[in-house]
Amino acid sequence: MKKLINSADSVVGDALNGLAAAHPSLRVLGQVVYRASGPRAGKVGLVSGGGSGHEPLHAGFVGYGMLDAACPGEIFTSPVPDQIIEATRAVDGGAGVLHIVKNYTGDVLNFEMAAELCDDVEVASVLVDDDVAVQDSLYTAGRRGTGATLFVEKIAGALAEEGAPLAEVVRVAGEVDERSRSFGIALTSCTTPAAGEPTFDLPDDRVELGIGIHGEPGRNRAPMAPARELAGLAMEAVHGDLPLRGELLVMVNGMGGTPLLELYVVFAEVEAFVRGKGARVARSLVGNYVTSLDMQGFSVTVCRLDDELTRLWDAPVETPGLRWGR
Amino acid sequence: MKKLINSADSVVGDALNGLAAAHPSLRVLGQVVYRASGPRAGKVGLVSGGGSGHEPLHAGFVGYGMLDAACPGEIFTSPVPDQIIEATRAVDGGAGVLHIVKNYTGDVLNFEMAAELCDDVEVASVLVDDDVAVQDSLYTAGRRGTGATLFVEKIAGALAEEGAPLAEVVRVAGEVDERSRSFGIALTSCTTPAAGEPTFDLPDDRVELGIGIHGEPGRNRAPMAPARELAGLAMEAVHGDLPLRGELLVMVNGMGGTPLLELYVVFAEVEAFVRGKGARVARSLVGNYVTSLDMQGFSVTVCRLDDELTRLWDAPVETPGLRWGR
Amino acid sequence: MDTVLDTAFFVAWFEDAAKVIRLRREDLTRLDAAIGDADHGVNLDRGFTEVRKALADWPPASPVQVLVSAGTTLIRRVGGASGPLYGSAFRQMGKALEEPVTLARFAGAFEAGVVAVERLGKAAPGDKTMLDALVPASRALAQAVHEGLEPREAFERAARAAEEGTQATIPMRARKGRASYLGERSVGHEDPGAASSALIVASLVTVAGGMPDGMTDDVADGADGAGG
Amino acid sequence: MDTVLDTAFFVAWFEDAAKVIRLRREDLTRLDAAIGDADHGVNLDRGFTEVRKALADWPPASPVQVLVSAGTTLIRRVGGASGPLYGSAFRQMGKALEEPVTLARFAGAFEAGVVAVERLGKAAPGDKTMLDALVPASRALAQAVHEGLEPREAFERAARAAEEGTQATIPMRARKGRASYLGERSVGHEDPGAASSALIVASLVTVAGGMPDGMTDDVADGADGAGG
Ligand SMILES: Nc1ncnc2c1ncn2[C@@H]1O[C@H](COP(=O)(O)OP(=O)(O)O)[C@@H](O)[C@H]1O
Ligand SMILES: Nc1ncnc2c1ncn2[C@@H]1O[C@H](COP(=O)(O)OP(=O)(O)O)[C@@H](O)[C@H]1O
Ligand SMILES: [Mg+2]
Ligand SMILES: [Mg+2]
Ligand SMILES: [Mg+2]
Ligand SMILES: [Mg+2]
Repeated sequence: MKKLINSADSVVGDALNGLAAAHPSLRVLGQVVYRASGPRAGKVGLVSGGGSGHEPLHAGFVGYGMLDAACPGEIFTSPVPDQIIEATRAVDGGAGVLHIVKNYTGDVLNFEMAAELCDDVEVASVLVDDDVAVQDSLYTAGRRGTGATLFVEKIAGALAEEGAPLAEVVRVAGEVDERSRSFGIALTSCTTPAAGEPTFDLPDDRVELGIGIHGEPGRNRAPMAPARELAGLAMEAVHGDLPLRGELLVMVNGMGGTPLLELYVVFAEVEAFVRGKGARVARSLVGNYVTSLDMQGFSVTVCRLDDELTRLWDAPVETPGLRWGR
Repeated sequence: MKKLINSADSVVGDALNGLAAAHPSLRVLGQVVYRASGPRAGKVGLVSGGGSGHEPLHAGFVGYGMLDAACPGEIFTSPVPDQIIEATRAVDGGAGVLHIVKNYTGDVLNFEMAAELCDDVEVASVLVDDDVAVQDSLYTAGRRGTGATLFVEKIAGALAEEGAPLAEVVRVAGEVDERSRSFGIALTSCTTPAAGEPTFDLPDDRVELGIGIHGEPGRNRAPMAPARELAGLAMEAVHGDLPLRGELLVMVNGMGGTPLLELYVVFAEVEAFVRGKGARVARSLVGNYVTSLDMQGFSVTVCRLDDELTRLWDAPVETPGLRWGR
Repeated sequence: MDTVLDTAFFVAWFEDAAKVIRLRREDLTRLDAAIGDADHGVNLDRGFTEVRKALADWPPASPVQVLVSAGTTLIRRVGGASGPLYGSAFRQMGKALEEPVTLARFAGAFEAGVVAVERLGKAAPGDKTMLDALVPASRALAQAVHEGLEPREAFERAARAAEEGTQATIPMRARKGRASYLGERSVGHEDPGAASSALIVASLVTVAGGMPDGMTDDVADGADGAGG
Repeated sequence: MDTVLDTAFFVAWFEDAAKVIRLRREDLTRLDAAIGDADHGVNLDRGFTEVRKALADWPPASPVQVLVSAGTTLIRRVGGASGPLYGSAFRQMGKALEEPVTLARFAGAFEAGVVAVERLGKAAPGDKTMLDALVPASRALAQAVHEGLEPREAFERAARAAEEGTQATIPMRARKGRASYLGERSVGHEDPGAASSALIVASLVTVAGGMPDGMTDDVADGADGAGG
């Protein structure tokens, strides 16, 4: 394993120093990333967080029109309640705070504990669980939160920026989650700095289907296939769960080690699939947004838009990872 | 080798289809990527191009405030004169066209041929040659063009957008090149779809110093080292050639397979190095901008700013790969 | 007269557990790589190292303080699923603990800790989690109290039960935590959280074994030495 | 009477070169991987496949047309350094060629093609480029004309010279093209462009070898068969 790090122990802190140095619009304090501009009175604060290793998620989405603070944990390890409590108190502008939580046991438990301890702030939370590879049943920890997290952060962030009350922001965040589905496919495993070796072995003629974003193995393996077939597998899984209809927001997301060139190849197939179902890609993102360290592969996330969601998606955003309109 | 492609032969065309589908602001015609809005009368047109595999360079930088057209060649193969001629004619708004050419034999020859054959358009060209790993001497093909290409495209593009005449745009483009230097380090080779195996072998305890952006081996190898030392090696090479002074624009660029987390770790070291020399990082970019397929590693590019260059850097830009101010 | 488990005993327990987890860090992480995200050993090592530091920096005055401090530190420093779960377990164990600590009281508090894990994680034995080690360990402790055994023997029974419970996770299909995402593919692997629980329970044996019969405060150093 | 190299001969030359390059595509790419960017075989295969297609779609009426069409196609379809260089070589060769084509005229035109490469690439023999194969081949052709040899023997000499020139690139340090970026590390590797030049020159032998002594238009089919 070769990584551009100083040590496995310091990697998260070192990267946060780099983030702060690169983006004067951000401030890093006690392993929490804030907007440098501070909280805005009357605006609902948005806090998210999760393990590191998914960059630009979440810290790269702090800024105008999206998050007010992000709490990065250690690599693939959810943040601790202290971080979340500090962030929650710091971003409260008097209108309450929304916690955007990806549905993983660790994330849920730590955010819950934090929320309980923030009794001086009105806290609501939305659980993101978009990954159709996991069936939501008594036999699992429930669907994972993956790509839709970005959609929720962007769209709820835009509404909060408009000054909507907490209940409204909660409603829209939940709506985005309900209307979104994801599926991921890995060509390789990833290597965490601490483990120093790939989390799983994947032969050269196999792909891992239904992966999450923590380098965990997927539901099953399939033979390596052309982009068209892999995109088809992912889209069938999504379509089987939430029929593709109307205007869609579609993200083809790289897992971190896959070049943009290939992501565009996948996007072309995804777009053709969507058209084939009589739906339309109205908005799209292609790139590395919700990653799994150096894993090669992609995920596709689809959200069924309506006029409100489209308007909020299009609203100005100014973060290191997503920026338009200003 | 596993890649998200349909076939090695179709990868560039398939990716261009995806690019066109993802970005309504672009139009792809005959392996040339244009702004969908077409040429603007009286504005100098900017055309660049080069082998594919460096995404988002160049096609991802077509749009307001940057390029008018990009000519992607096959993987790591410069485009052919036909593409360049078509692009040049199509973007001419009557004020002439600037060719932004990375200094590689293939790119230079094909752009030269095209320029000669475009005798109906006023064509000027700027050669980007920022890579300090290659000494410009009788014994080489001259310095390579790498990261500074993005700086030239952004800054010259901003000036062209303001309506400056061709001679002015040429002057500024040349100035950016003169004031910019780069150095790259690879942790792994890359694998081209056609070759199907890594271009070179690099043991787990070695890095390749002074790489370009085509997966070519570097000048020499060194033992793998912490990010601080690798960043130091790159920055010493840059500083040795162009002493760091004053306000700098600094890009820490990923080679395609390196996660953002690690690039921020490197950026923190680069920023500390710059401060140590009494200079200041006034503007920065951290991310995968000028890549080499799936190679792991980074390059650092530094440009000594002045007021004019800073103003043009800050000017609005709206492309798939770089966007701010609108 | 009942053996009393004093402050030093509890401190020694965490000291030893921290050492063992450091030693087995890579093994635990490897178990987590197979059915999780390859961080369990790293997480616990980070947490228990902080626990040791906290216990050294603010020497606790009672067994309750040891447990609450350890639990709080784990919650504050580990993150992930295991941080809140272990942290709550020790905090609840501390809150339920009556002093002076007899084996019976220890067993009662231990059960309270396990119940905290069950409540927080909404899991039960058979779900392929740390509970598959902790619940049998708790039962074995209660049974040992019932039989009137000495702490050392009771801990040996608990450790054996935890170890057997851990082994029993191998054929299980996970229903909680990250491993549940793998469905059938989680079968055939040992649960990392159960494995770490078994190590922590086993530390009780080490620490009790290093102690002479009549336990006193100055015994802790010996226990510490024995665990080193 | 001098042997005349007719249109069919030139078509057959490119047919054979295209086949050989397809066969050796991976070898050429591997040479380029060592000191370049691993695309030379792919580039030339793409280009020569297009040349074959163009020659089939618009059957050329003369040797000059074959060369100009092939050169133009290479420029239009290859890209990279080798596209303009080979393309210009064949275009200039065509423009310099007088018809009917005797060996002497062929040798003169070949030299004109090589000069075009030298001018465009600003390189010279010893720089570790295709010129290290092409210049010796051109000299060998001129010498063969001087000695009054038949085409087949002349081409054999040229092919040998090109092959020797290619081998001679191995110890050279590159001064042009991508390989020059490697400095000392370019030493010890064969130049891919020289290697492809040697293949193209060798195709002259194959095609000439397939022809009876008195060359006529219908000879070409035989040559084509021999090269297949
Ligand atoms: N709901 C739950 N109840 C009890 N234990 C759980 C639960 N979810 C996970 N665990 C335990 O946590 C362990 C994983 O811990 P760790 O790897 O540190 O956290 P994470 O899964 O967040 O990476 C699992 O092996 C399992 O024993
Ligand atoms: N300046 C030059 N003059 C002559 N030949 C050159 C020159 N530069 C490169 N070449 C030849 O081109 C070959 C490389 O061709 P190719 O790999 O197709 O192009 P690229 O280098 O653009 O990838 C080299 O092996 C060399 O023989
Ligand atoms: Mg984890
Ligand atoms: Mg090339
Ligand atoms: Mg884990
Ligand atoms: Mg090449």
